[in-house]
Amino acid sequence: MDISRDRLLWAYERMCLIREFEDRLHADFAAGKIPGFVHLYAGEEAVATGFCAHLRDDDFLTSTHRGHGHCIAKGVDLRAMMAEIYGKATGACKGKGGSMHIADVDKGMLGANGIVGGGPPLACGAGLSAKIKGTDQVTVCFFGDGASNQGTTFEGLNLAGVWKLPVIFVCENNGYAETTSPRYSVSGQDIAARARGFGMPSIAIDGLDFFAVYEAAGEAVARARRGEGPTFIEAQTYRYYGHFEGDTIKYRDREEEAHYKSLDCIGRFRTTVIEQELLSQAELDAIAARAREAVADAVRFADASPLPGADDLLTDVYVSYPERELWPFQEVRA
Amino acid sequence: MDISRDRLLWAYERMCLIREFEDRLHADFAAGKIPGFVHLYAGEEAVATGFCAHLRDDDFLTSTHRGHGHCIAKGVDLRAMMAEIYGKATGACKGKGGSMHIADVDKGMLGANGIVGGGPPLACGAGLSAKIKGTDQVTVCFFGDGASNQGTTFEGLNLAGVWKLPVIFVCENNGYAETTSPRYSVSGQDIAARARGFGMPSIAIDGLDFFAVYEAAGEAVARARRGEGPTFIEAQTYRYYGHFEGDTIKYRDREEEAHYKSLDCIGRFRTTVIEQELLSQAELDAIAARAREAVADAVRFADASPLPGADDLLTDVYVSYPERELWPFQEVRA
Amino acid sequence: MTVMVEEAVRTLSYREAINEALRLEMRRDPSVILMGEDVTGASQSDDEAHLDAWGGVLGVTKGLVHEFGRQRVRDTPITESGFMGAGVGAAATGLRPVVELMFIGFMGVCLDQIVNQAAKMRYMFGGKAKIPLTVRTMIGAGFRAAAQHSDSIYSTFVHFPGLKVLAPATPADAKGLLAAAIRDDDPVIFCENKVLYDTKGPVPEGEYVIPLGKADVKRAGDDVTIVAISRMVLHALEAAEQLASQGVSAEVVDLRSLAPLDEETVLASIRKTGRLVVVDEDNPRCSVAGDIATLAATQALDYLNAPVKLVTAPHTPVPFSPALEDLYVPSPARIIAAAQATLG
Amino acid sequence: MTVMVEEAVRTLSYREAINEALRLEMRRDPSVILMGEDVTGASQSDDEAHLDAWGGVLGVTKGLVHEFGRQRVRDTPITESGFMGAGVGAAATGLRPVVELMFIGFMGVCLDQIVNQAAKMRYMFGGKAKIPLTVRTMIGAGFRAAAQHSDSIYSTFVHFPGLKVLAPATPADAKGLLAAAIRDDDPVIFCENKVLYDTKGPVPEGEYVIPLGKADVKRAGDDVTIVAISRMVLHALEAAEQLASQGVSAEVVDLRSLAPLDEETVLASIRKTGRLVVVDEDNPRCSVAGDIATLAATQALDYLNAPVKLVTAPHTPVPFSPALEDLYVPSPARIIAAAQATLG
Ligand SMILES: Cc1ncc(C[n+]2csc(CCOP(=O)(O)OP(=O)(O)O)c2C)c(N)n1
Ligand SMILES: Cc1ncc(C[n+]2csc(CCOP(=O)(O)OP(=O)(O)O)c2C)c(N)n1
Ligand SMILES: [Mg+2]
Ligand SMILES: [Mg+2]
Repeated sequence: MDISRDRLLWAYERMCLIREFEDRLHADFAAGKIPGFVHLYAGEEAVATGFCAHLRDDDFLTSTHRGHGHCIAKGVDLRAMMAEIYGKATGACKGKGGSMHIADVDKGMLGANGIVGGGPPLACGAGLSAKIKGTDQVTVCFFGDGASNQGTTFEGLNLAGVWKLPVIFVCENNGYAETTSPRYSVSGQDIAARARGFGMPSIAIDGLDFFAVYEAAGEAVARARRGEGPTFIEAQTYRYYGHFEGDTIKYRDREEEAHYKSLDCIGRFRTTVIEQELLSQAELDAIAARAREAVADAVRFADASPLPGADDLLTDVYVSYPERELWPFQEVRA
Repeated sequence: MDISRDRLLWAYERMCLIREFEDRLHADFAAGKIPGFVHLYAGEEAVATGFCAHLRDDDFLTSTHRGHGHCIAKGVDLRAMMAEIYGKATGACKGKGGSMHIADVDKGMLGANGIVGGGPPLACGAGLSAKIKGTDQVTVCFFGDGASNQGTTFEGLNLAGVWKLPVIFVCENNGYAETTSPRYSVSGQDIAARARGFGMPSIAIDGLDFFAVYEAAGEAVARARRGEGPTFIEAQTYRYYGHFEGDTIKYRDREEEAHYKSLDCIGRFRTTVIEQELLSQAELDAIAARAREAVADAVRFADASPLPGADDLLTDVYVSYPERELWPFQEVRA
Repeated sequence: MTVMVEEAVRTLSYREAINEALRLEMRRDPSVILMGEDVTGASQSDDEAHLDAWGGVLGVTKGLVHEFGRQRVRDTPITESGFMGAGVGAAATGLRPVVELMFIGFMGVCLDQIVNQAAKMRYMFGGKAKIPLTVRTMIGAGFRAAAQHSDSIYSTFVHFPGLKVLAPATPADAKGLLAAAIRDDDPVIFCENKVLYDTKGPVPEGEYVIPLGKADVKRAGDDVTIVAISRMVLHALEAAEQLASQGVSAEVVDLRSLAPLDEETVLASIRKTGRLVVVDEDNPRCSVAGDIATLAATQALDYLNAPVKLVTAPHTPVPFSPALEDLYVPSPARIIAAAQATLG
Repeated sequence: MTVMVEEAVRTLSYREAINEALRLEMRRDPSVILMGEDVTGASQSDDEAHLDAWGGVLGVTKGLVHEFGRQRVRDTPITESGFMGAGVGAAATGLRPVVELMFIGFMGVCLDQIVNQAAKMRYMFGGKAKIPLTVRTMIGAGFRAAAQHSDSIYSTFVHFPGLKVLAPATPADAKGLLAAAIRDDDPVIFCENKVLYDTKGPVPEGEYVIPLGKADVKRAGDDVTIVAISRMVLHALEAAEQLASQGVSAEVVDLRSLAPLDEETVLASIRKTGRLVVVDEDNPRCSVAGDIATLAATQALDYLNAPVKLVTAPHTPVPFSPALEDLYVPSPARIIAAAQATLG
């Protein structure tokens, strides 16, 4: 495996941070501490991490409603993320976006997205920026198996192909869109094959295997950086929790869950790097412990942070707009 | 060729009617007699005719902005069509729809459509009706090479595949979408191959050859009637006039036009049926003459017809609605 | 169409009332079908244990697949344009589809099929098509669902000729209006406020149909008219209750039908009270709230004793943080202040 | 941002004025790019003879590709969601895209990228994104283009917080406002009335930028205020001319900026004349016309001497037949009748 120790350490740390972050949210949601729709990424860590391992801070990423993992892998600040999910003023989006809209444009993270299929067109735009400015920035577009059916996704594939954009489309096929499997929803059953119809290299990979993801991602990113256009990768993975928190998961069997958990991406990573003597157990344990502490710290930070104030309601709608037009026709405001 | 004499006569008549109808509109538009956006089907006659040859009155068809040929092939009344294009009260849509919206739901013609990609979802609905009612009605969905890139088209393909709907998707690849060739706009370049990704039989055929169309259409229609699901057919064809009337066609060369005209679908049909002694020259000439007269009659009818009156402005919006809400907040009306 | 109350009145939740209307209409008319994402759940599975795994994202369609089967209660891929258009095409060819657009904020991925196809077909075709389509969709902030899942942007649909738009506030109205929507021969957008699903109220048993286009005076009063929509009706009633204790008699008009508009009922109330407050959770520009003010300005100006007061959401997206979202939604306190302002 | 007139004033068509604004802004700022269907033409061809074969469906972008090349002036496949979203994504990452949505009636196939992504991103991201996107789109009936190509449904965009919406009536305003739109850091919907493309008027040479959010009194008057939008400004001016000959002094306010609304200018005129007529080619429900009436009802009630009069299109799709379409668009005669009605 052509991967440096540093990269391995980084990858393990990111995967642990994601898992820890999501497990903690799961518990805290159940405890009633967190409002709204929360979609957890636990189980899919190898995908976001395997791709982001090849990205620079100035590369771009578009995401989905299930965006925490993408954010963490791209380096969005954990405290800011947690505070955002708690709706606090210190959040990445000042509490205005919440779990489904965490973004950090400075880090190239163009936002989680509540619209299934919202990302692919946006990714083309980021790719177009790089192309027109003549940089070698790359854009990675994550979306789900459900999103693979959305018209906007196909439009994005076509546009990226026509304009030869440096965009990598990553379909995170986690077996379900809410309750619906691609076995039902994807006519033809083969998501990667469909993308081939758009004239781009397209493969399906084991998304539970960090090294498989890392390798495929490396090739795709290099290709995009060389200006050779888009690539499609279907990463086959699994989500451990329900579609969103509160989901009782009546649409799949516990045996299936157990099977996938036996293939856990973090566990397999550990086994591989220890067996191949790339990293030591002690190193790994230390990273896991640090991740636990980092998440605990983020929760403490979020807990202690202030809520946004009434003034914040009307800010950030526009760069500039007459104040009175933010509540037109009325004087009795909140 | 497994086709009856009656069918051949019918097909030749339909193709002549379409050609004559469009040629006449071209002349009359140039003479300033016709308002609005008019998209002519001349050159593509074999496609609509080859498919509709297999359809019954109770089968369905969705169309495009370039819908005259589909209407004529499906049996919409010529006078009503011409009057519609002239904006007359006697038009198929009482003059309210015009060229881009001619429809005759009773004939299964669900409307020309001004929205590129508007048809495929509607076609799925007609197919769903047949499926749920348990009839063997078939729906043919015509759309262009340009429309083949629209997200709604892919969504239609997927839905028809998932629900195994009796829908036939016919991409009329006439080489251009306005000025833009699929060589530019279709990433991967192969429209029929893309559809294969949706798990349905898909082929490209010579759309200038009536017999090729007739044969492929026959198989697809039979398949749909048997309840075996959708088929995709890319019919490669050519439009003789500009994108719409008034277009000076600066985006393609006269040699290319001459080449395709040398492959004219009506001319080739004549040659074939005469050579194979299926129909006589005299029969064909008589049909052509009748077509000319039928179109002239339609023009006379349209010319002589009354315009809609002021009352018609507010009718047909709803099946039922309070009259005063059709011009709310105001008494000074037209 | 008439109001029919056949049996006794029981208490149901808004969610149950909607489910009941769907069930009764599907029983009554085999051409009624239902489709949307996960309206049953797990369509890939033949395992009985998975059937109806969701019954809709918030459980509204639960149980229907057991009675009507997967032919008539259909899960769809995530292709809103595809299945919305399929609903339109099916309506044009003889079915009476009820299509679920999960959240109204998803309109943007399928608007064309609603406003350019469903809404215009009849007119474009010179009256020769009818589109008996019902689109059920969720509106409403307060669910901490952030900007893309919390809109109440029904005014977008109201703007388009060819559509009817309903927004019931109570379980009984939800049942009666949904039945009417499904039976109606025009496309109807039926807006369900997700924050109301667990609210309860008396609902007539059996067949119950409320004519479209009729507002409902939910509380009679003399001093000021409060016109409200959907959940805001509850806030208006709360405000009216408090105003009453201050000696102000407020009339609460529940608009219910946003298109067509019941001008008579609204104007009659304005003429009686001479004062108008409009409460709307939607954003204020080009809104139904503005339409009510416009109605007053064009047709009841001489009756107005005070400037019209609007109480709406701000001209901002819906914020996530509960601290902000609670300020976003018009509160009873704001309604009271607006009513008092009309009284000088 | 200020109004700057650098050189002499010449006569240009509305089409030429828009083309000039695009050209000047593209010269000024290399991050400005243009994209849309056939904005040049024949992108598949390397043959010089095919270059710029169309320059846009009605020739508005003609010539730009010669100066700026195919990198910056891009034809797109027919995938409005795809390229509109690409515009949003490009805007979020440092370009200043001008995206052409050929007809406003096509909004339905790409609305999500405009109203859920472009419009909300800044708010959802807590102010940490800016989306300097301009969407050029054609409005206007009178072209015999029927129901799907003739809408003026800008009110749909006005409804959504996060967007700015412009609708110039004259060549000079078209130039100055388009320049302002492109320079603006928020998403702007720029509505070009296709029926106006061949109308001519004086247009300042060189850099000319009109601040957003300012209405323009196109004709001063004392007796009645006529607020109008886009082509309706010309009809209002024609009506005012005829009213003058009847001894009625009408003030014509060209709204120009639909969002933000210039409340001051409108209210000042209403307060002066005491009478209000609103002329809008868009459909009346949830419309900008309604907003102007709402403004009067909420903020100028005491100044109104007569009920507000709306003169809008009916609540119907746009009919094809010229005989009907000419009745559909508000006419000077209707405006005059409405103005007279306010005068009792
Ligand atoms: C346009 C749109 N349609 C529907 C939804 C509701 N929804 C949210 S997530 C989801 C399932 C998405 O499935 P997939 O793309 O596989 O992503 P996953 O949740 O599995 O990560 C659906 C239907 C939405 N948010 N946006
Ligand atoms: C959604 C939408 N986008 C753009 C247009 C403008 N337009 C009308 S026809 C056309 C080209 C269509 O090309 P194609 O599908 O190949 O059909 P053809 O005209 O060649 O028959 C375009 C871009 C439209 N009517 N609808
Ligand atoms: Mg999934
Ligand atoms: Mg074509």
